[in-house]
Amino acid sequence: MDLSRRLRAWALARPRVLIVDAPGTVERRWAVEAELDRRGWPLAMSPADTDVLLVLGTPGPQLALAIDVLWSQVAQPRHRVDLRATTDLHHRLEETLHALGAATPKEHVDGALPARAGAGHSPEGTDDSTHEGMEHSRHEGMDHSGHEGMDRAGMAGMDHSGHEGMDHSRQEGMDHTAMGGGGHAGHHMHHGGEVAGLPMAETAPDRDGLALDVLRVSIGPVLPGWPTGLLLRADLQGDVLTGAGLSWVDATDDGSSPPADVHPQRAALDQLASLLLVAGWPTAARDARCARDGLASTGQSELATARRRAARVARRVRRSRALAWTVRGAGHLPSERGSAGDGDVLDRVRRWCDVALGADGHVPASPASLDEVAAVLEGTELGTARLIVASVALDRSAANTEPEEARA
Amino acid sequence: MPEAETAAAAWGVLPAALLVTGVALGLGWLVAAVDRVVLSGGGGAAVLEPVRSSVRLLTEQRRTTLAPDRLLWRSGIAAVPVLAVLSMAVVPIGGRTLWSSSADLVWFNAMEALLWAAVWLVGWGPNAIHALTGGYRFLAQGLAYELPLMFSLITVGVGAGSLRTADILSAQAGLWFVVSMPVAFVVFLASAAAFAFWGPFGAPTGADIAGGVTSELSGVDRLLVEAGRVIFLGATAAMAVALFLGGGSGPWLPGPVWQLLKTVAVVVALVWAGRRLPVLRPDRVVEVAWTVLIPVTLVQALVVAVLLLSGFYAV
Amino acid sequence: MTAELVLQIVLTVAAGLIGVGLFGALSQQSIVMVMMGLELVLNGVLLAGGAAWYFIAPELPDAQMLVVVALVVMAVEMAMGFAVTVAIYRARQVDMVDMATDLRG
Amino acid sequence: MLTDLSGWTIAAVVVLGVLSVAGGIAVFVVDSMARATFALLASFLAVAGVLLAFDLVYLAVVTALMMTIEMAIMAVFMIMFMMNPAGLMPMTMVHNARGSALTGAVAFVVLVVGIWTVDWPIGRTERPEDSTRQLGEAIMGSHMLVMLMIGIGLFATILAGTVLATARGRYDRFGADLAAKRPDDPIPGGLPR
Repeated sequence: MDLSRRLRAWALARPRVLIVDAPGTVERRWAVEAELDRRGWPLAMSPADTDVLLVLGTPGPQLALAIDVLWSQVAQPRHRVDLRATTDLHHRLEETLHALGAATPKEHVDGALPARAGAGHSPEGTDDSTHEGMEHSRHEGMDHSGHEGMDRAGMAGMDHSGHEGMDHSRQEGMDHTAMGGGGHAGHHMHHGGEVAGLPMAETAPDRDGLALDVLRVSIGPVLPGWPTGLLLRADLQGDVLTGAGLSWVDATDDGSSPPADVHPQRAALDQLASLLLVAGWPTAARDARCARDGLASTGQSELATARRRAARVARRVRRSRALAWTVRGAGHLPSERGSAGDGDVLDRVRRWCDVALGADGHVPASPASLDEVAAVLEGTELGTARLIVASVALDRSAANTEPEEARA
Repeated sequence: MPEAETAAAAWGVLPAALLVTGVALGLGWLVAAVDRVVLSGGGGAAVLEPVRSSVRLLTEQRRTTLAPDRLLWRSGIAAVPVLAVLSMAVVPIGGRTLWSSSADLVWFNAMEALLWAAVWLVGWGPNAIHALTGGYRFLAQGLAYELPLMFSLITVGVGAGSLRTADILSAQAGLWFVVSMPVAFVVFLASAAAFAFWGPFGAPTGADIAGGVTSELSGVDRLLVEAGRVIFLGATAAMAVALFLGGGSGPWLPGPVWQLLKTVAVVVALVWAGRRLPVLRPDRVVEVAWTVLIPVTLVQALVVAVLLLSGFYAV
Repeated sequence: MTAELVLQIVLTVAAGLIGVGLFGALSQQSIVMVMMGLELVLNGVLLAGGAAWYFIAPELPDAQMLVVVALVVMAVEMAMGFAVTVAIYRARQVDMVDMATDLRG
Repeated sequence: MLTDLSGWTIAAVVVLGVLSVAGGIAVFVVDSMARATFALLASFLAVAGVLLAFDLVYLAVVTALMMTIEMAIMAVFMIMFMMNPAGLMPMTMVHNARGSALTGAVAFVVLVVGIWTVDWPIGRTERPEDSTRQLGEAIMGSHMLVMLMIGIGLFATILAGTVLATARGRYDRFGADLAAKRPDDPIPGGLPR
C-alpha cells in the first residue's frame, strides 16, 4: 500500500549507522561521519541499534568475519553498504535510503551476503525455541541465513565464554566476538559442564577477597568509540577486568599499510570525539567531530570558523570540572616512557585538547604499545578500561603477539 | 479533611486513565523532543524525530540472543513503560490526580523502586555481558539514590503535613516549597534523572558498554524501554512542578496552562543542564550519594521540620 | 459474604504462605534460599496482620504496628543474612548450610 | 455481619491470595535463581495488593517498595552465591525434603484448623477515616517505644552488617600506624580525600 510504504520510507529516512572502518581508512571515515552528521543520521551503539552497516575499505579476513557476525545480529530492516571510496558517498547513501524504505526484507542486503538474504520471516519467527537456537550455534557456527542467525546469536554468546572458548578452533572463537560480550549463563557452577554450548563460569579469587565467578570475554573488534580491529580478551569478575590482553585482528598486514599522514589537529579532535563518546558526552563529541570536519575545508573563512570551533570545544573539555572529576586517576601509564602519553586519562585528555587547539610545542603523543596499555587495564572496571583505551593513541604497527598461523 | 476529588471520580475511571496515559505519552514525547533538539544542536525539525524513531522501531524486527531468560527479559521490558505510566497516576493533571490515597508520595517512590527491578531484568534477560553490566550499574546507582530521593519526598510531606498530592498543592498556596526546600528540589530532580538512567546518570546505558541494558534491544522492545525512560523523566518533571513549584498556581493564566508552562520549563532546564555534563561514573557518584546527599537531605528535612513547628507553613 | 468468612479465607492463604515458607527454610541447602523461605513466612504474617486490622480491630493501630514490625524484621533478617553469608563465604568459600555444620554448638 | 467489601474486591483478594501462594511455591520449584527471586517478589506484590484492598494504602505501598528493593539486592546475592543462577542446568539442592514438607504441611493444617474453628471477634466499630494517619499517630504517640526499639535495632543492624561483610578495616586502608593521608581503596570513589 502506498501510504504504508511512504510511512516506512519516512520512518527510515534517518537510519542509525554503524561504521566499520578497515585499517587505513581514517580520512574516509571522517568524510563519512561528516556527511552523516550533516544529514542527522545518528551513530549506532550496538548491532541491535543498527539500521545501516557501513563498511569502509577492505577488511582483512578476521575483521570480515567479525563483520559478518555483526551483520547477522542486525535486525530487519537493514542495509549493508561496502564503501570502497567516498567519491560517490552522497549517491550511495541516497541509495541506502531507497533500499531501506523500499521494501521486503530480502531486498535489503546489498549483494554482499546473498546466502543470508533469503530469510524474510515475520517478527514472530524470533520466538524459536532457545534450545534449537543453541544447537545451531553449537554445531554449525554462524553460517546460517540471516534471520535465523539473529534468532540465535544476538550478540550474546560471543566467545562461548570460558576457558574453552580459547581452545576452540580460533575460527569459532572469533565468530562470537564481534561486539564483545559473553554469556554469563552459568555462573558459579562448581561442577563445570556446558549449557547452550557455553561452558560454565569458574571461580577465582577477586579483589574483595571473595572467590566469585570469572567470565572469559572478548571485547571488540567493533564498538562505538573503540579503535576498530582492536580485540580485548580478558577475564571478567562482575565488571572488573583481570588478565587483560590486547591485540589487533588481521595484524599480519602491518607493514603493507603505513600509518597515514594525517593532520595532527584533526587526529587529536578525532581522538577527543571518540573519547567523549565513551565518556558519555554526546554534545561535546558532536562539536569535536564538527570541528574536525571543518578543518578539512579549503575555504579561508570556513577554516577560520573550524579553528574557532576546535578552540571552543577544546577549552570546554579542558575546563570541564565534571569530566575531570569523573575520569581523574584512571589509567596511570608509567611515566618513564618519556613520551607525552604518560599520566592518567585526564592528563591525556588535556594533552589532546592542547594539540586540538593547535598550540605550538604540543606534539601528539607517540603511540602506546598494546602491552603497556593492557597492563594498565588490569583490575579496572569495564567502563574505566574503555576510557583508558579511548584516551591513548595505540600503536597500529605493533605486531600481534598471538600466533596467526592457526587462522590463516 | 475533605476527600480530594480524583480524576477517576470526576470523569469516570476509563476516560481518566486514558487521559493520564495520553498525558504520559505527551510528556514522554516532550522530553524526547527536547533531548533530540539539544543533542543535535538546535533545529526545530528535531521535534518530529521521536515520532520517526517510534515508527521505525515499530516496523523493526525483534531480536533475541543465545540462551536468554526470555520470561524475565520480556516482563522487565513490558514493566518499564507500565510503571512509568502508573507513576503518573498520582501526578496532578489540571489539579486532579487519577488516583488519590493517603500515601501518594510513597506510591510514586514505589513505582521508581519497581523500575529498579524491571531495568535489572532487562539487563539480566539477554544473557550478554554488556547488558548485565548495565543492569548492575543501575542497581548500584538506584540503591545509592533511593534514600536521598525518599528523604526529599518526605521533606515535602513534612512541609505539607500530608502525603497526598492534592494536599501538597494546596499547602503551597502561599509560598512554593522550592523556596524553603531548595536542596530537596535539586536532589529530587537529580535522583529522578538517575532513576531514568538518563544524562549524567546514564551509565547503565552508557556508550562505553555499547548501550548497556538497551544494547540487545531492537524493535518494539527498544521502543518500550526508551518510552518508559522518557515518560519517567517527564513524570518526574511534572511531579517536581506539583511538589515544589506550586503546581498550577500563578497569576492571570488558568491553572492547567501554568502547570504546563512550568513542566515544559523544568523539562527544558533539566535536559539542557543534563546534556552539558558527561556521564558521571557510577563509582564516583555512588560515594557522593551515600556520604553527602543523605546527610544533606536529612538536614533539609530537619530544617523544614523546625520551620513547620515555628509556624512557617500555614498548615 | 460474611466478614468472618472472608477473614478465614485470607488467613488460610496466610497459613499457606507460612507453610510453604517453613518447608523452604527447612529444606533448602543454600543460605540465601533459606532466607527466602523465612521471608515467605513473614509474608504470611504481613497478610494476616493486615486482615486482622481490617476485620477485627480497625479502630486500633496495633495490627498495623505488627505489620510494620514484620517489615522491619524482614529488612534486618536480610541485612544480617547477607552479611553473614558474605563473611562465611569469605572465610571458607562456603555458601551452603550443610557445609557449615561444624558451627553447631 | 456482612463484609463491606464489594464482590469484585473479594474476588480480587482471592485471586491475589492464590497468586501469592503460587509465587511462594514457585520460589522453590524453578531452577533459575533469578526467577526464584522474582517469584518471591511476585508473592510480595500480591500480598501488597491484598493490603491495598483492605484500605491499608500506606502499608501496601511500603511493602511493595521495600520488598522490591530487597529482592533486587537479593537477586545479586543469589547470583553471587548460588549455583545455577540462570537455571540452565536443572538441579535440586535440598536436604531432608520429606521432613521439611511434613513440617510445612503440619504447620499449615494446624493453622487452618485453628482459623476455621475459632470464633473470630469481627470488629463492629468505626473504621478510621485515614489508616495512614492512624498508623502515624500511633508511631509518634502510643506506640513510640516500638518505633524507638526498631530504630535502635536497625542502627545496630547497619553497624553489625557492615562489620561482618567487610574484610578491610582501617589498618588496611590507612596503614599499620594509621598515618596514610589517603585511604588505600581498590576504588577511590568520588570524594576528594
